[in-house]
Amino acid sequence: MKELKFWQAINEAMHEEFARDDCVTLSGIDAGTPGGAFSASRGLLERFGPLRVRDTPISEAAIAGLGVGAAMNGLRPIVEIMFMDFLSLALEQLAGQGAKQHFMSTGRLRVPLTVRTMCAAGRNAGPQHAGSLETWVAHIPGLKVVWPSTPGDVKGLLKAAIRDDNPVIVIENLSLWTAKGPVGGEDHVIEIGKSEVKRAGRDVTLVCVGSMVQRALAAAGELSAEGIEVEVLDLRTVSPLDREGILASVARTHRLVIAHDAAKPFGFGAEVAAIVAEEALTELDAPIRRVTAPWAPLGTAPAQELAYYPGTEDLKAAVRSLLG
Amino acid sequence: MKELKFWQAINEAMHEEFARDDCVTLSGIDAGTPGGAFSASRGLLERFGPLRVRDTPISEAAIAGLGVGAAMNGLRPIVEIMFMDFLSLALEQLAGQGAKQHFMSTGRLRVPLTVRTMCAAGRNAGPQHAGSLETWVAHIPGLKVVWPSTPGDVKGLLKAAIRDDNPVIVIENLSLWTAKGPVGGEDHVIEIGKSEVKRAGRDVTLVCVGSMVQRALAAAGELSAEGIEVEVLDLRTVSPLDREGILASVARTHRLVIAHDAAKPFGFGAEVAAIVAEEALTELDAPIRRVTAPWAPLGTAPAQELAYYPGTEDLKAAVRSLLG
Amino acid sequence: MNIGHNAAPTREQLTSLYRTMLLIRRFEEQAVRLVNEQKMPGSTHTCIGQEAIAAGICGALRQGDQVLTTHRPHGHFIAMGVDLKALTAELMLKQTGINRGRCGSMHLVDPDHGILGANGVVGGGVPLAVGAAYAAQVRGSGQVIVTFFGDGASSQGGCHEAMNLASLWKLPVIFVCENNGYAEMTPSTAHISVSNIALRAPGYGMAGVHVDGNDILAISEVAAEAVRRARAGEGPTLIDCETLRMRGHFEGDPERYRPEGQKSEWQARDPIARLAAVLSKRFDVPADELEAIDRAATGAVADAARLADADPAATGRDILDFVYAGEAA
Amino acid sequence: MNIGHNAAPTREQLTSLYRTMLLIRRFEEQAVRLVNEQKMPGSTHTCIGQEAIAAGICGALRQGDQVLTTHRPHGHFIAMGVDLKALTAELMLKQTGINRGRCGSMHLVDPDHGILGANGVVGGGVPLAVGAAYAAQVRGSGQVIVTFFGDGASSQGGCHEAMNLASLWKLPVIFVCENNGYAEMTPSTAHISVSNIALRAPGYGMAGVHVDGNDILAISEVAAEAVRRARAGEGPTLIDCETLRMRGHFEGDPERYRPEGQKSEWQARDPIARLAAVLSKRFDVPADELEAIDRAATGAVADAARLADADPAATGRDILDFVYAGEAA
Ligand SMILES: Cc1ncc(C[n+]2csc(CCOP(=O)(O)OP(=O)(O)O)c2C)c(N)n1
Ligand SMILES: Cc1ncc(C[n+]2csc(CCOP(=O)(O)OP(=O)(O)O)c2C)c(N)n1
Ligand SMILES: [Mg+2]
Ligand SMILES: [Mg+2]
Repeated sequence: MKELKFWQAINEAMHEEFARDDCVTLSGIDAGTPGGAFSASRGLLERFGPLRVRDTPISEAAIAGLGVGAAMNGLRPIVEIMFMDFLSLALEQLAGQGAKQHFMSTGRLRVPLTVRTMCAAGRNAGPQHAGSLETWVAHIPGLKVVWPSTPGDVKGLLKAAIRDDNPVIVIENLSLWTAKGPVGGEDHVIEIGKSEVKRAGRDVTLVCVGSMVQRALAAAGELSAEGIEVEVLDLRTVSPLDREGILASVARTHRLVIAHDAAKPFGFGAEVAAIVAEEALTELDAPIRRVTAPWAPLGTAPAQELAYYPGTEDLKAAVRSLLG
Repeated sequence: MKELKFWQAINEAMHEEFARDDCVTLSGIDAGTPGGAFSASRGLLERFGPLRVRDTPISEAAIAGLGVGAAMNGLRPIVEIMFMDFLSLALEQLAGQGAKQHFMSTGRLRVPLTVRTMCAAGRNAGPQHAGSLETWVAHIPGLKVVWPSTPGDVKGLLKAAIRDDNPVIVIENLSLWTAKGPVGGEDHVIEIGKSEVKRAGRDVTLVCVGSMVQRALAAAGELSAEGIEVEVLDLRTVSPLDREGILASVARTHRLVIAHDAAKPFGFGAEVAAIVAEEALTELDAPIRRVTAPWAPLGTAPAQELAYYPGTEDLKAAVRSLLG
Repeated sequence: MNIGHNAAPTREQLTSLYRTMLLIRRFEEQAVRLVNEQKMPGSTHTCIGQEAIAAGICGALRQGDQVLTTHRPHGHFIAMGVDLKALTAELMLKQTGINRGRCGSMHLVDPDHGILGANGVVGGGVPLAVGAAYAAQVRGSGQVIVTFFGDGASSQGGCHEAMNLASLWKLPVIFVCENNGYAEMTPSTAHISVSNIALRAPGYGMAGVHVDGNDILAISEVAAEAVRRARAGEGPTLIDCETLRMRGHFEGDPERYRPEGQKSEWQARDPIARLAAVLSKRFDVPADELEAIDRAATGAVADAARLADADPAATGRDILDFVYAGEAA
Repeated sequence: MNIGHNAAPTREQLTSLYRTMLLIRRFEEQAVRLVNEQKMPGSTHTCIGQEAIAAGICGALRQGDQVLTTHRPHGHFIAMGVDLKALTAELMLKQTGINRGRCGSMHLVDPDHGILGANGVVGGGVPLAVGAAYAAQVRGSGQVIVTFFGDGASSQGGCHEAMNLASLWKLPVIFVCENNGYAEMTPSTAHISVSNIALRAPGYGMAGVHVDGNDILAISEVAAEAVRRARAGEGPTLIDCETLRMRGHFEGDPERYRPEGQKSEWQARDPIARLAAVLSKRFDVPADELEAIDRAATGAVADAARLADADPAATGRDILDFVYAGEAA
């Protein structure tokens, strides 16, 4: 299989879906002429023209509304909210409007919208630019939220999002931007709502998503040398969560660690833990552990960011603590 | 003790705090001249004048920003976001700006802001007007969120919010508006972050907040006749959650039900469940149960609303299911 | 019906507008009664006094065009030709309502009649309209999109963002402000910083018009020109329609905020009476023809209510349907 | 320093402005070098070419007034008199920085020097400024609040909401748009629907002025009048300052979007050179005095960098401090 960088996989997914369906469009800040603030939309404007590929003003509410409204009137738009923090500005149009159109119209309206947004954690982007705020949208019925961890996954999940008839938020880690990996062809579409075991293991299930998967795999590799076999379960989709996948893995390992870059309270770790506490309590041989950012905004300095986000050592310590 | 209706208790709390501290102000849609769309600010304008009590445009972002900015420059403002759904429009100013000022300024700025907002669940207000969206703000470090269940509690918690040097969101159930109850005097301030056992019981802990407390107490009363003693734990504060209070109650009952009107995934039920699964797993004699709204927007019709929100029967069934 | 830019309106065109306005008026009057009889739960916002705006603007549209409206939507729905019975049934929260009782008055939506939705969120529909207009532009569908919003809604950030974007991209959208003097209990002077919202149009490089919202002739002319511009790719128009909400914000509102004499003053500007006068004086329409139109309107709304009343209330059985598209309903 | 409304500026006043502008220029030039030397992690946005705006507006303020700014904040911080060493240390993410390395360039905040914050969120500070101005009004503090924002930020809904509210309430706030031709890589013509943002002022019933952002004399005059109005309770002013960002959006930006000749054309409008010409021609300030000012500026920023560079990097130890006020830090 061909190898691509993460951003190239995004770019290829959009090129393919634009070519496949005339109704696919892209709007966002710097999305058109500059080819994206981080190059992900390179070549789209030249190839598909200025009607379908467009720079927008810095108006996150209108960008989201543009996407929802266009989707209600026959397009299959992609819109960009540059950083996930700015979902705060778009939330009414996404959660209050877009998520409810199909429901309110009793099925007569559809909102086949894709919202691409980046997470800038790990780049010294500071307190207002590096948030992990998937909870805001994952809590909302009518929306779906995916968070790919590899070039192959971002291609497959972004294509799935574009083809989905519902509003799907796709979160892209800037820290993975130049990570390379094998990428499937035109038909490579990954089912939304299904997790993937990225590494199998019998001792502890480590649930994670996005850029955390790399840290989890690193931890699993190092722990393996100590004789501890960690199963790394990449959720891929944050909403709806893959209950079966989570429960099946816990049924194999009987121990559960969940790791994310968001703050602990009300993060997806809570939801995963609650699902297991409801449905598989007796499977557990140890308390559930969450490894997350602390209850604080993020500082900009490298040492502050390092101390803030869970690292490989934190994951290893959490896993070990369950086997104590 | 004097008895007041819920809205009168809100009104009295504001009157007292306005009189106590010249820096307290109130801004919101219809907050001034009309005395509040639902009368809660009655008499404030007449007594404290049009500078301190003010009608605003329908501009939720600016209302929130007004509060944060005024708090940064020496006031102790109260602002209103009429319904909790519209927090979506104010979220950047609250979560992106207000929550981080103290942190970013390394302690030199403070944001002693109170945000009053209503939950209109149970009033046929429909899909965009009756949301329970406490998760949006409860996930954010730097913010606090309280949700009172009685006239006495709303007075004590609102006063605590006003006196707190941090942004506090106070959620008020419209369905409780005319509920009567005893209300404390001027010094009646309830500590933020502490839950209260509203009814003691040995068999099952039922965690809830706001208007759910009434349903929980009704269920507990009925179950008591069946010989099942439910402990109703009113969280009072949704963020930060009272870990000690939750764990202490579970240590007494060994069984846990959490009930809320928000959708299940990423609701506070998940967080409460996760805390217990992390810290008191071995205390549990049964799986944790969550009783919540379904994964759907809300319909307007009475029967739809009835089917949507957890009722007393749902709570009873959940409790019974743990006692097999 | 499309009143041409310069062409004087015909007798037929004006009679048709009169019919629409009366239908709205009688529908709303009946809604007031039904609310009082507790047959319409939830809050109901009527548009009595504002009928000319709905009739005039929607009257300038053609099949395929789309409208987004507000929490005060009945007039727009009727002007777009929705089924009166299904509309009434929805307001009565019946299973047979347009939206199966899910939406009630405030969240109504009927794409089959070109209405992408009322809105429970003030200003919520304005960005959506710009999106729909963008789709029209990309698809070359020739559609024009209208978004109604109140004076209160003009203070929403989303309206500003949407107007800037629509003007930049020359989208086929018309922004219609129903400037009816109040947002809930607060007079416009206390919540908007200009006397009419059209004054904001130059700040977006956009065409702006201020029009007497109770003058159907003026509105129709302004609407026709705005539609022409939109369809010709000349971009959006911002229309401020000066009017007065003649009833409470919602049914039950004690209206303590009204200055004395305000309503009777505006009664003299009643849009329906004014059009009746034009029809009889300028077009010699006999009084009994006008009365027949009124009787028909009264009959139509009463029939709708009678039928809707007999229908079953919405149940809790299907509340999980249509959460996601592409799933079994 | 406060240049009176009609009074012509004095030699001292202009020399002081010249000093400020040069300090900003030399600071930014040094920042470019430090970024290239990887001594300033994160993104750094410089304001070279825009110094007159910061100097002229902040120069019209007095002790106690407050400023909210943007992700391009260095000029405003320097014009407000912050400590150069602490500022440099913050940009270098040192423990000794104004914000202990928490904020870096984009989120800087220094209330002790009247700055309620840069902002990582475009337009994020504008509603806050209105809030601060409301506090000034309620407290009768006599403060004036200035909010700087970019042409790009003008498209944020929050700016619109804030302006409407400020005008309605006649708040002592000044909205200063640094209209520098671009938002990131997108030219203003592609993201704002008017040539200058002051054209929006009439839509808010607000005073609006368009000014040459590279002409310190003009800016100072406009600023003085806006401050006078604010302080007199006459309400806000919206000032559009036409300028050009002379470097990339961030340091490292390849600037492919620049039309040919643009920079050299604007070089001729350089605000510092223009003021130097005024000082020497109109006030006979000798060349060596101007050079001395430059040398002093260069020396001051170099000293700041040298000292800051020697300071310890911010650590991860205190990342949980100051999450909530009133808790042990
Ligand atoms: C975002 C938002 N804020 C507040 C409300 C509550 N609300 C409902 S209608 C209304 C007044 C709207 O005024 P206007 O836009 O002038 O419309 P009108 O009612 O006069 O037709 C308000 C404040 C709401 N529905 N949405
Ligand atoms: C709400 C928001 N959207 C997007 C961004 C990303 N961003 C940072 S600076 C910038 C351009 C700002 O342009 P302008 O307001 O003109 O200021 P300038 O950089 O020209 O000084 C953008 C889009 C952001 N920080 N905040
Ligand atoms: Mg109105
Ligand atoms: Mg700019």
